[in-house]
Amino acid sequence: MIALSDFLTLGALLFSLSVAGIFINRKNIIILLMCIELMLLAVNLNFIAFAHFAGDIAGQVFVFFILTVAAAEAAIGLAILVVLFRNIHTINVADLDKLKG
Amino acid sequence: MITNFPLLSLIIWLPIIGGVAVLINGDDNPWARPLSLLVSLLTLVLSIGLYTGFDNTTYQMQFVEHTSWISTFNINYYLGIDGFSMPLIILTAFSTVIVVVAGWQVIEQRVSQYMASFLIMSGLMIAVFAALDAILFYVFFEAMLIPLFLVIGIWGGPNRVYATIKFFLYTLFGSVFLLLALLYLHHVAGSFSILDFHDVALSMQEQFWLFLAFLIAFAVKVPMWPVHTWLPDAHVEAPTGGSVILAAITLKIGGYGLIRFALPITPDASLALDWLVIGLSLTAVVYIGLVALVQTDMKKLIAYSSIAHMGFVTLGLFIVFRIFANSATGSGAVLAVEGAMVQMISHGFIAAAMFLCVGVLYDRMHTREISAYGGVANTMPTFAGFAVFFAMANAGLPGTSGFVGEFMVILAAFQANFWFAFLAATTLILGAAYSLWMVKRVIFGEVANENVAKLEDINRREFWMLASLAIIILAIGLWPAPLTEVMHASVEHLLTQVSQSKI
Amino acid sequence: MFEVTNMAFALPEMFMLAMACVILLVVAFLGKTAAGPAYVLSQLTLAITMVLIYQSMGEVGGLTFDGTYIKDIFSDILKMTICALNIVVLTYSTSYLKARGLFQGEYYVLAIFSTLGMMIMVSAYHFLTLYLGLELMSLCLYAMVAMHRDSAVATEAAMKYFILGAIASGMLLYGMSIIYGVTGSLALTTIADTIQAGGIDNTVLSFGLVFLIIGIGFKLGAVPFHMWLPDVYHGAPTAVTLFIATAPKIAAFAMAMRLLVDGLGDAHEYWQGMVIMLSVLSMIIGNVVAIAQTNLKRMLAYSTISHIGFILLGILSGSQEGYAAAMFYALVYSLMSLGGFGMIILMSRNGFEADNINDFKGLSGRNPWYALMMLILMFSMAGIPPLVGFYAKLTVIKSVVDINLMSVAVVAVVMSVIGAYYYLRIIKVMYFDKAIQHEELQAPVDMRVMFSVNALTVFALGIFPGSLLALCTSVFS
Amino acid sequence: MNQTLLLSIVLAPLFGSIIAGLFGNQVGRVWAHRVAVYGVGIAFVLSVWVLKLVAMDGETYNQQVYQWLQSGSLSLEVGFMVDALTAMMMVVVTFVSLMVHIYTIGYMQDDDGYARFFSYISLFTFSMLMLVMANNFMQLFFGWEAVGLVSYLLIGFWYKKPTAIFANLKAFLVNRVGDFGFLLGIAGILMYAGSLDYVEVFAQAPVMSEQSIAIFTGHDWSVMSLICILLFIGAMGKSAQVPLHVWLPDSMEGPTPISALIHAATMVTAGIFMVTRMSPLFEFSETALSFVLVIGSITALFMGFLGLIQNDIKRVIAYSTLSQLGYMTVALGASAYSAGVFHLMTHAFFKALLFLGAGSVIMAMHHEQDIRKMGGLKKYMPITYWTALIGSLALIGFPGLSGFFSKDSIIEAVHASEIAGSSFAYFAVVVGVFVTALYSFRLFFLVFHGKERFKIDRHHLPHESPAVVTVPLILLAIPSVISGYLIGSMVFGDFFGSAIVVHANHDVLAEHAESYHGVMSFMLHGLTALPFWLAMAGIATAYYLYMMRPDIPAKLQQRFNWLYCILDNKYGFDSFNQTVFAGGARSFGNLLWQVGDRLLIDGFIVNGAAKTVGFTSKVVRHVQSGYLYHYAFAMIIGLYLLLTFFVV
Repeated sequence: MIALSDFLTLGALLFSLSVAGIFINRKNIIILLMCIELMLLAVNLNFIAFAHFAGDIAGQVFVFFILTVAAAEAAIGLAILVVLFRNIHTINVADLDKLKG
Repeated sequence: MITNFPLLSLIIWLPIIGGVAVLINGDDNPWARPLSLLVSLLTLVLSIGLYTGFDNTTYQMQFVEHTSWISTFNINYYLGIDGFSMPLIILTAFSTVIVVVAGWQVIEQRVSQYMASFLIMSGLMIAVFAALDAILFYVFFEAMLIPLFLVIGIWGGPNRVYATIKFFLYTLFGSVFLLLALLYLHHVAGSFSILDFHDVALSMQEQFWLFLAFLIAFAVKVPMWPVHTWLPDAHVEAPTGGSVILAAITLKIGGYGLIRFALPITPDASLALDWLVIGLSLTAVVYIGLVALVQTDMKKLIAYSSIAHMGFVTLGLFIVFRIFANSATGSGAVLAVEGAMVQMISHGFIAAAMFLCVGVLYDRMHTREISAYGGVANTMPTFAGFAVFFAMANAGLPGTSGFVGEFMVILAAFQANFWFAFLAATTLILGAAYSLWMVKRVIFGEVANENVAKLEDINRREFWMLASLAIIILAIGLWPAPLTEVMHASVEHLLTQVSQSKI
Repeated sequence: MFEVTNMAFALPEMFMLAMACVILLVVAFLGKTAAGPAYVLSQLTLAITMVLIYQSMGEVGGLTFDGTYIKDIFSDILKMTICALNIVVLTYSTSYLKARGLFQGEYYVLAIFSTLGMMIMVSAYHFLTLYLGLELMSLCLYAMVAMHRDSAVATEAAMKYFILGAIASGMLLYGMSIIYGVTGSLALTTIADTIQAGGIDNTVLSFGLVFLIIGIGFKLGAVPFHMWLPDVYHGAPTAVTLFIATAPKIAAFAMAMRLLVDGLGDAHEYWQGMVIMLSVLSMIIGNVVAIAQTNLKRMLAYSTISHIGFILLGILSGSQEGYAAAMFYALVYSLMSLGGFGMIILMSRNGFEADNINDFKGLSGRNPWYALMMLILMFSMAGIPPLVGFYAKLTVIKSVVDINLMSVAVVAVVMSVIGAYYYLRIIKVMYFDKAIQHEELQAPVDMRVMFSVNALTVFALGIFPGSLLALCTSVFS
Repeated sequence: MNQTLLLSIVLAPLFGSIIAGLFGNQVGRVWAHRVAVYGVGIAFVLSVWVLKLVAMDGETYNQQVYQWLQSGSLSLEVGFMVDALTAMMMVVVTFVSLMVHIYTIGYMQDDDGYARFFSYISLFTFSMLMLVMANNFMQLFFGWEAVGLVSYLLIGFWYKKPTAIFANLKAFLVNRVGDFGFLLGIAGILMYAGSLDYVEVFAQAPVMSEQSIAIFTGHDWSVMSLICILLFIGAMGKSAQVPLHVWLPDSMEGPTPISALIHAATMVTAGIFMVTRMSPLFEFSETALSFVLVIGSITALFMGFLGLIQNDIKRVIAYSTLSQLGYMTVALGASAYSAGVFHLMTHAFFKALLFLGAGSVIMAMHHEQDIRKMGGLKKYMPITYWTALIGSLALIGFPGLSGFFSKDSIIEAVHASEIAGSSFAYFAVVVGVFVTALYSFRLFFLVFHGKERFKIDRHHLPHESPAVVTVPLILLAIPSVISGYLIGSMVFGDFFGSAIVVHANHDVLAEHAESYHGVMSFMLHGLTALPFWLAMAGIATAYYLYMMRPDIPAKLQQRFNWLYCILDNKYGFDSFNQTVFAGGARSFGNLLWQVGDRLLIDGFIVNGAAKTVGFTSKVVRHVQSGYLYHYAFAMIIGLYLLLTFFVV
């Protein structure tokens, strides 16, 4: 039997991985986008697990919404990425340093 | 007297609205100056009404106006005056007239803005003295900084930006602690009325912190050593009018604040920490006196002398505890507090006059360095007469108002402790030394250079400006009783308040 | 049991949604020429929405949509504020956008959708609605920042905003999931009931709270989740900065209030410390770093951070008075911020952004009136009476003093002194320095009038803050 | 006696002063001096009337004019107290002042500041009258400082002269040092007597004398001694007692009439008057009396020595004044107040006479003041010569002249005194007699006798001064001769009545009073006494040294060069004050300013705080590095912090 805590641990692990990915990765913005997706998935896992174990449907419904929004988010993100590439001809994270201080 | 006539409000808002009117009229308007003069004179005349309608026999607030303002927090538009605030209000109204006259020809750029700043400032300062609601007080207390900040910054000398920002932040730093104290008192007293604050019981620890907050706020204003360093800079850079208002009024707000807040609200802490204030006051007298001696800039010298003179105010206010301890009657305590008050009023006139004198010279020579002058008496005899008179008043010569306050405080200080009086009395020597040494170097001697040789004596406007101050200084010096009798009841009441423990 | 869904509670949002679609269609059909009509339609939409909200204000509110949505006096006031702010924002933006070839219908579509998102956030009473409103708002904002497609900094800003915003959303969701796990519900009413009833694991609760706080802190721009804010404010076109800096802060404030107060009000003891940390850090970092700025937009960004710190002071007090104070502060802040960024737009013209502090040199000589207006705004932001910014600070500090958090109050006042410095610097530049350029202002009349009204409101509210304060207080009593 | 009379006395000169000072240009020179002279004239006539009322009819007066200030239970008033002491002072002051006013018409004839000068001296008369007529300490202090002010203005009358404006500043400041003590004394009186009114204070004196005060912890001082010494410090400033005497010689930079009026006859004696007025207090403190005695005797002797080597005609007289003031002070210390005041009066006449005579000489010499460049003026200026001779003889105490009586009574009183320091005082005053005679007649011989050492210019031969100058000389010579005959009533009689209080154990004059049998016997007694022969020896020495063997002084000067140096440097007081006090205050002030204010407070704390904030700002802004991963990292840090601190 897989316990709730197992799901939660996995969720936390995924979440941590995504977070780590965001600030360890210094190369590619696309990886960042992927990490964000991963983060949302980790959350989804949590919701589903809780919903399942609590016998409550709301959490699972929430997940659908998150997925939808995540898609929209990805669209926007990629759009911005395209514009960015058009402007600075790179998608290197470290090159996004014009604004600082 | 019409009892419900809102005279105080009129005196507060007339100059403010007048100032706005002047401002709106714009700089090209030839009416800016006469209108300003009219408004300031009218305010002065109205403020005289406060004196004539004043009841000397009671310590209760008079001319009270009470309207709800911010009902949510029970903050009220609550005005009223007693023997402490009334003379200061008249002083403010008078100083404004002087400032308007002083800037008549001298200010050529942005005349209406200049005049408006002073008129608005005048209204705000009067309101500070009249406010009986803590937040109302604080609002005016701070709001006053804005016009003064602009006056120094726009019409000031070469280093004006540094000076005005220093002035602003210094005073702001002090006053935010006042705000905290007021909020805390509201928390305890459940009201923002200053008079309610007077009655609220506070533990020693509470009083201690509240007192420190009051002290830092008002010590910066007074200013007391060691938070005085904004003053010389501000004075030096400010235009003459700004210096006059700074010296004559804003410093007084510090003393007034101690009277209105620190002493009656935290009497036990005042008692416990009186050594601190007394020590700082005496430091101001001696240390600052010595520093004033070596100044080479006339305005700086007068600025330092202001600090030294204000030392008498704080000294007078805080020796009362020692006097009570030494004698049962405490008659000297009345003398001390009234001496402090008289010193404030008197310093308002004398410092204003001194700064105007420097202004008169500065307008002609565009320098304030003492070394650039010498033998001014040869070319400006009338001016020299005034300058020597005011310098003497500054040195506390009997017969001038400068003597009265110092005399009273020194007499009272002896009753607190011999050494207090001893150190305070050094001002007799130091005050004379820095005032008269400056006179010697600037006024007397052979004509020092061709610039001095070209000087023209004061014109009629300047003459009457200085003459009116001279007359007042002389009048108070020869007969201070009319000034002190309005305070008796309030002083007595204050002393009852400070002698009752609140713990 | 089905309850009858009271659609009327969401009437303004529905209207706005409909209009947003209309505008979208108009833009889609008219193409390049759509900007004008879209602008007019947007303004109309906002105005009518305001009227709708206003009309329903007297009516009894309550939960609807199965407890996911609420209409109460709080939401009415904030929504009206949001609409009003956006009307002004759109007015200010027009000339700026026109001058830079950005006057396109899409801006208005995004703005209206974003506004809709904010309104949903304000009324959300359920994690799901809250999340949806938040994302609707945010996604539109990301796009708006990137609207100036040829600007490298704008796209950079958009990218940063997007990435960080997405992380924050993720954190918020993670927090929501934990709270959901603890309380077994997504609805704020149920959550509140559950917590009040007790018997839940406080460790997990506070663990979830941490993530919620991060989400809230990010949207508000509280330190250390503020890093996006200066860059986005700086990089985005000023018209967008203006948009981001005003109404979304109200929405974020509403979100904070909904989550922390309505939902987790009884967990006050757990989140108070966290909010204190954010608040104190925000005040310190915001004020201190603002001093070193030379770019006005960036400086105002840091100033925003510090203001957020003050708003949090009101929230952390946990008292009704404190909430009212925080609301008052938020409203006042948005008004001042509106004026501050409005001034930059007012000063700017084609090829000149007017976002350097030195661009304001000698303004009082050139344009005494606008210099005076800016002076009012700056002193108000610095919290100097008799301007409304003072009362905002007064009320929040008062709420902290009333709960005896003197040390926090001391930090707050000291920081407000440090903060005063950089506002004074603007005034110094305008009033004490010599002008280095002498071009006339190019802003249209409607914007000038609007701006003057804006600044004068700040002044008038300073003289008579009583009614607004009473309004805020009435919300929480 | 009523208030109108007394007010008229005071206000008449004030009125003259205001007219001459403020409206001098409008009324013209003639009316400026007329109004001033009339004012003082009225004051003089009325003062004489007052003296008559007091002396003949035994009236006294003590009432307030108006209430100056009321504070708590303390009431400070402006009022007049007239008794014998006051009346005498009023007459002396107004008489000398009147003489000086008239004299000035001639002396200042060509000066640009003519009207201003009259304004000042009339103002001085007003102030001095306020001082002597005061019935309380506040008014006393007012007059005290007001005469100081006028003295300041008059010393610096020629404000273009660097030495003059140096001297007036110095005079004012040194006087302020005295006033410093005086004011503290007054404060002490208020504390222990609860009032500043003379009568009330004197009534409290016995109570006060039993109290003590701890100035330094553990050392109880008698309140009365403390107060009296403090008051006397005031007197030391005004009456130029060592070490506060340094201003008086320099004050000679002022025009000669004011040297006569202010710096010889009246103002400098204010201290003597004050101590006499306070005799009910001083009598309770032997410590204070001893202090007074010692200071007085030091002044009397050592200032006399300095007169010996001065070559400026006015400075010689100035040192003589110092020395004579020392005599008066010695008398006070010995409780012989009436003798002191008596000497004050006689000295006022003959010293004013000497100064005005000197002024007359200076006019004749075209403002040359060096006595080495004079000589043989006797034939050119007979009136000046004879009046100066009278003045000099009176000064050295030649029997029959006023100075003899007053000085002799002082010497006798000191002889009889038994308080600490009296033997030294006796020695000082006796030796002083010789010294006085020596420098007086050195001056006299050098100026009026011997060779004419001035440059002779045929067209500008020295000539006698006009009548406005010589008439006052003659008028002053008369009391210089005869006023000594008042000794019977003033010193040994009870002229002063209750104005002077002497306790029986100090009453040195009482035994003399018993043996006093009229003026003639007093004179005869004087002829056999030591002082007379010392004075004669002085004259003889002067004659020998400066008339017969003028080479000896030069040789002596070479031989005793070290001594000469000490004397020439006035014992080093001036340079000491200049370096230690003036220089010290300036360097200390500079130190406080530069280090305290600028470096520590402004530089370190104020600007330091601002700089720290600015620096922090510059550093912290680098955290905002622009890199996304740093931003994300900051959020993680935040998360970590929140998790660490707040998850319970």
